[in-house]
Amino acid sequence: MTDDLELKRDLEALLFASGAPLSMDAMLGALELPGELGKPLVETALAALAAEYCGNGRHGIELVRLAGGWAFRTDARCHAVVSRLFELPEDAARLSPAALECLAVVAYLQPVSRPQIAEIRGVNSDSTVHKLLERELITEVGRSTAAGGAILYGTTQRFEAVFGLAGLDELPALEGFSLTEDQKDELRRRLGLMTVPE
Amino acid sequence: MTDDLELKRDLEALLFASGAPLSMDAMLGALELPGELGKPLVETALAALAAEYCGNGRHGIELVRLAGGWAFRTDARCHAVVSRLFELPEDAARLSPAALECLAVVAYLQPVSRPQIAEIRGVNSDSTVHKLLERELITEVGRSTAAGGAILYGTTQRFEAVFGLAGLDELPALEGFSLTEDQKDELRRRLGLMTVPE
Amino acid sequence: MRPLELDLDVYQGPFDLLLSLVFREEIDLLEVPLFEVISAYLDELEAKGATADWDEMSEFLLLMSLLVEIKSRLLLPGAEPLLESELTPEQARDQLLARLFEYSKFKSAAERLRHLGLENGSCLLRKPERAATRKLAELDDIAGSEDAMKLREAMLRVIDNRREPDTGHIIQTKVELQRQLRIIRGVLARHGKFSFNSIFGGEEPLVQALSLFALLDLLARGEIRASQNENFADIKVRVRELPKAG
Repeated sequence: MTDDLELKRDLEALLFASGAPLSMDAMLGALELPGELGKPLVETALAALAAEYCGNGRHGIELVRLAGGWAFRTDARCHAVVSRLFELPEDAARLSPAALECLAVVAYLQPVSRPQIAEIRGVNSDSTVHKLLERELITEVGRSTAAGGAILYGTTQRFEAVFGLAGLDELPALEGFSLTEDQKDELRRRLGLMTVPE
Repeated sequence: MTDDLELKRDLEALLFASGAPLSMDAMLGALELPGELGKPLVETALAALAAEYCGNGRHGIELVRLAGGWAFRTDARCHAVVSRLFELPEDAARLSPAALECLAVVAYLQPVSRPQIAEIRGVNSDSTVHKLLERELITEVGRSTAAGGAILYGTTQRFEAVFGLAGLDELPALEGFSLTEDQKDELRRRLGLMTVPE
Repeated sequence: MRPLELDLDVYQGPFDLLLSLVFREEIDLLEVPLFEVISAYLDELEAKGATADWDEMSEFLLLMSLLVEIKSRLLLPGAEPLLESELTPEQARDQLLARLFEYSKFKSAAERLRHLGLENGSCLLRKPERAATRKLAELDDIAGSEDAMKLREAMLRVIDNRREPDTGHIIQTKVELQRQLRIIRGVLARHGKFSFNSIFGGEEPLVQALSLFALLDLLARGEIRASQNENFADIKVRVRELPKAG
């Protein structure tokens, strides 16, 4: 048995046992490998594992980058069968449109305070923020140095796991969601704001 | 994709998702296969899976018959690595601003309950309290006689050691002098924590 | 006029409802029958019974007042702002549009998040075999690793941040005619004269209006003289010298 195979085997066991996404640091710690030396080795082994469990339908599980780490999860093709025995996570489906909107504001603007969220949404968002905190999708990340030290919020790793993101840089660019010029003109016209009063 | 491969894939997903051994009946149910027809099919697919994950050291997990069912489990060769995964090292990270705030409230105002901490900080502090308990910087010190017997928290000897204090009376004074019991009461009153005597 | 259906399932908040009204219902604001929107909403509330959500109701109220304001600006195209500090109609319009444009990005992003979440929701992570337990470091290793002064700073920060809830957005105007009369008499007793804007220029419109009533009252009693060069110009107020008796 070569060292490479052994490392791959150990990683497979770790990822299986952990369930939740495993960070590189957690893996290096369990393997007792020093960071500088171990990281490239682990990365190579992970790449080999990921090639094997690549979600091409040959396996019932796939290895994915998730929430700043790596995790095995069931292949989406097995969704129906798996859901008959186990409860699939419904976090995203259970969130109200208002909660999702609030979450989007936090995700893109973090760190962000409650008044800032309310400003964007045009509505008091305190109870929505509270619900997201309870579901551990957002968390406190500090206090603003200005403006009365308002509490600042950011998203959690759980948020990334629930929405299948490898990291925050995987969020689709916000600018891509801008209204088109036509839509903007339409909005101006419908609000009766095209004609400037004398 | 043949039916055989699909069945094997579905079984792999089911067995991966299940923490406990899966019985034949449970598998047949999830696959929506009738028993007489399905059982031989499933047994063939399980045999193929078991041959793949046979515990020869190529994989980190093996498929075994266990407690009247089938289950994936980590290979015994990976035992040491896996157990280290579940022994987290002391969190080397410094205390977060939220944790420090929470700890300060407990340190200066102990004994204090979770709702009181939340009230003072203006934000739900449950997860922060939980982390401080885990790090044994605070501990339960009793129950409030009023208000539904909420659990009261105080700091630990570990807390004193970490902050280099010989005792609680060495906490830095808040307003230029050390807090006497009267001053502490005054602070509690100002923070709205004083329970009105009957 | 087209009947307006208010689908409260999609109702989220002022900007959201405003956008839905404008885009989904394909209406111009001038044609929005606000009365029908309100009755539809009330019907919906009644149907919901006791489960009505106070947050939602106040949001609705806020939006309706926003719509009434915009609509009245549209209906009175020549209206000038009452106070210099108030936004011009153009500025108000641009500001509202800018906020709506900004908001709509997050609304679409939320929709994308929902899709990402649903896709991801068809995959299952395994439950961890057991909960990881944190081994606590030896006390000797971490003794004195934190500075107690940081606790003090944190505590002072908490105390400092503990203020009354900010109700700045609620305009609280306490104004009475008698009080305005007293204020005007007081100023005149000390200075003999004043200009309206110098004393009341920075006040809420309601305060200004009552102060003006007070002036009219004092004029009628013959206590003051007032002059104004042109309409809407500042008003100069002086004590009226009473003819000496005898």
